[in-house]
Amino acid sequence: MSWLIAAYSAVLLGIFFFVMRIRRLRRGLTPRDDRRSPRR
Amino acid sequence: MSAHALECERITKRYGRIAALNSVDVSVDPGECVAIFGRNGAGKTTLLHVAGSLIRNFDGEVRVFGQSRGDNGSDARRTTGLVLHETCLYDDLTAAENLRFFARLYQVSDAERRAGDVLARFELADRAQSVVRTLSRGMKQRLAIARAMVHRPRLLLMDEPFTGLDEPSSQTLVTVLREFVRDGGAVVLSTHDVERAFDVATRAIVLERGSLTLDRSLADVDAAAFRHAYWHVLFTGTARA
Amino acid sequence: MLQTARAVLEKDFRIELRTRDAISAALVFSILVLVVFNFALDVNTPEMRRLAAGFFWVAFAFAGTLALDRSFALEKESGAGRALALAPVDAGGIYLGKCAANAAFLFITQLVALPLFVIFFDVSIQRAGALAASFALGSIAFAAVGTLFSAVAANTRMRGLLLPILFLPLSVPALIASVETTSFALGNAEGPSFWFTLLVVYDVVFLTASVLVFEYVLEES
Amino acid sequence: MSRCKFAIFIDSMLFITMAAAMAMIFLYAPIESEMGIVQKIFYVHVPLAWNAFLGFAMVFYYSFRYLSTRNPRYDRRALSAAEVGVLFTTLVLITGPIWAKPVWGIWWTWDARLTLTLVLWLIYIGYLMLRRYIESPERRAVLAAVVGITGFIDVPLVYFAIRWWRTQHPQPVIAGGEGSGLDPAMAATLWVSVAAFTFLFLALFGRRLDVEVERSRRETERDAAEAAHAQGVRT
Repeated sequence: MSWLIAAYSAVLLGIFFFVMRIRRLRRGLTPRDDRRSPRR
Repeated sequence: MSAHALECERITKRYGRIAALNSVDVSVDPGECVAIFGRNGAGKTTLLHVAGSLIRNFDGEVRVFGQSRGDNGSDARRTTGLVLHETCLYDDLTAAENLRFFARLYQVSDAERRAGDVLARFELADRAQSVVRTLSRGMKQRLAIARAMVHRPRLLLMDEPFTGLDEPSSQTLVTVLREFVRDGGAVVLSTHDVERAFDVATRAIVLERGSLTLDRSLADVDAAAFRHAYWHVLFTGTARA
Repeated sequence: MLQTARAVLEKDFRIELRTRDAISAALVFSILVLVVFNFALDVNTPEMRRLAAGFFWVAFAFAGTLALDRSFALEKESGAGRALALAPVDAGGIYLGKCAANAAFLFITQLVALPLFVIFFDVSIQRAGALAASFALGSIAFAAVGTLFSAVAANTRMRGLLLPILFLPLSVPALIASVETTSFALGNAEGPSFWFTLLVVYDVVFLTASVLVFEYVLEES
Repeated sequence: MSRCKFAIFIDSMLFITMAAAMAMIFLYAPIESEMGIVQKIFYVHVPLAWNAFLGFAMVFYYSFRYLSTRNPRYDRRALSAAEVGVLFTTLVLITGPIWAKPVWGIWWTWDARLTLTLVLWLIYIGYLMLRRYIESPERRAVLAAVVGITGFIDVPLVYFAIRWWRTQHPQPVIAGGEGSGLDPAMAATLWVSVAAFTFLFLALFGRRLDVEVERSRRETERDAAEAAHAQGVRT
């Protein structure tokens, strides 16, 4: 049973991480940011 | 040849925010030699690269002898010779091998003979068998120009061809270019050397931050008067009559 | 197209004969890898001998990337690559010429390294014909993808490092097929026909794809 | 604007199908006799893999369109599809071993599909890395498109190579044959779950794409302002 939870939480974590990444990229676009954003 | 040798219409090229070229219009007829002046970064090299189809995506239109560069423009490229800052030669091949390779690449029928002629024309015949790596800066430059002419182009685009050439080599280049122009070829070269330009150019244009600020025939003007007008353009940014 | 390919092939051969960069680099590197395998693993057990083909091709996968990286370095150094891009020829011809040259260099390096490999791993060549075919098809496979990606990587900042990262994952089918056909030639495996066909399909697919795509890689936008 | 309506449709469908899928997985689908509850990882593992594959097919399509039209719009879509594809592939490579350990006692099996996913993951990690090391946007788009196309061509070859290679080195099979002999209830749950993860893919793809669209909108805006400023100085 714990394996099942591990797998599903890994998937959730992965999706959460990706959404966070999208937010970080979007915040990186605001004019304040003139340095080259790392993930151009 | 009714069409112009080279026609550039409203050429605009942007690198991100910087407009390297800002709607530049230039046309060159066979038998003309145009010298491009301008500060470093004014867009001289970019214009030559656009005209030589080294840069493909830009706004505006480029035609070589009436033939647009839209498709891979292989005909247009067969009639153009390009001399860049780099020598574009294989350092590990000899001078003769380099010319023979490029002649065959450009489908020159008498590649062997043509390579020999061009080498002789630029006084490199005695160094024909020596590897390019061992040649001096001036010889490499002459060989680079020879490479650009091996396929008998009718339009020559040269980026500061006189740099690195000693006095006799510059003189050879001037005579070769004069002959080339007299035979109906067209030349566009960028340079900072006003005297040298005057020996060979029939017309001069000045680029200022990507825009054309002066385009004047040199027929009725002597070097001193032109230099004065050229500097005036550089320092005030406006063309004086 | 073929005329261009021949001109480029001869040019690369002439440079290689004079400098011998690509072959010596690949040769030294592959021998080094084989030697390292010997130290790292006890190679003289029968199981290890069965895997000899694997060691051989792993050494060549990496040595190959060195030689391939060289092949476009020379175009970039002197800017000659630009003159090639400007030549009124089909970019596919230039690709075929360089690919043929690279395949030949890999093949020659393999032949030169073969005796050492046989000595190190104490293997016996049962079917020389199959071995030659395996080397040839394998070299073409590595050259086909390697030449394309060495041109791609030549345009980037991390040139040397990016080539293996792009090239090795794609070469997995060719690597498996080469190892299987070579171990068949060494008498360690059976039923190679599938692997030979896979190698041929791989070569044809990537040669055609690269020829069609190469003009985009060569151009300087 | 159509983008917004389409996004709402995707999000709502995602919500519905994902809820249905979770419900079916935990309430409706029977417990597998041998493997027990742990087999339910299957309902996440397989949809992720199929959608990752969909993602890389999209990268191939958009790369091809970019090369023929040179419209940056396709390059943005190829990048977004590749990133979500790599995310899904990573999740497949995480859930695979988590499933294999309790059932076969080993973390990694060279099962044909799992290995194919691993090779795909390596190919498209290379694709993303390539994009990072090229400065000019046009060059990056062109070279990325070339890798996007050749990478995808390699997939069938990898698949056949590994399938045949595996018959010579037999390995336990993770997901059974192609849905072979699945109990109808399980099969139904699987299909709902695949649909749910497809909408998840599209939702993430859409959001990632919006960031790129926003980036290019700001860039053109900044260039326009720059040009106007430069024009102002000269006249």
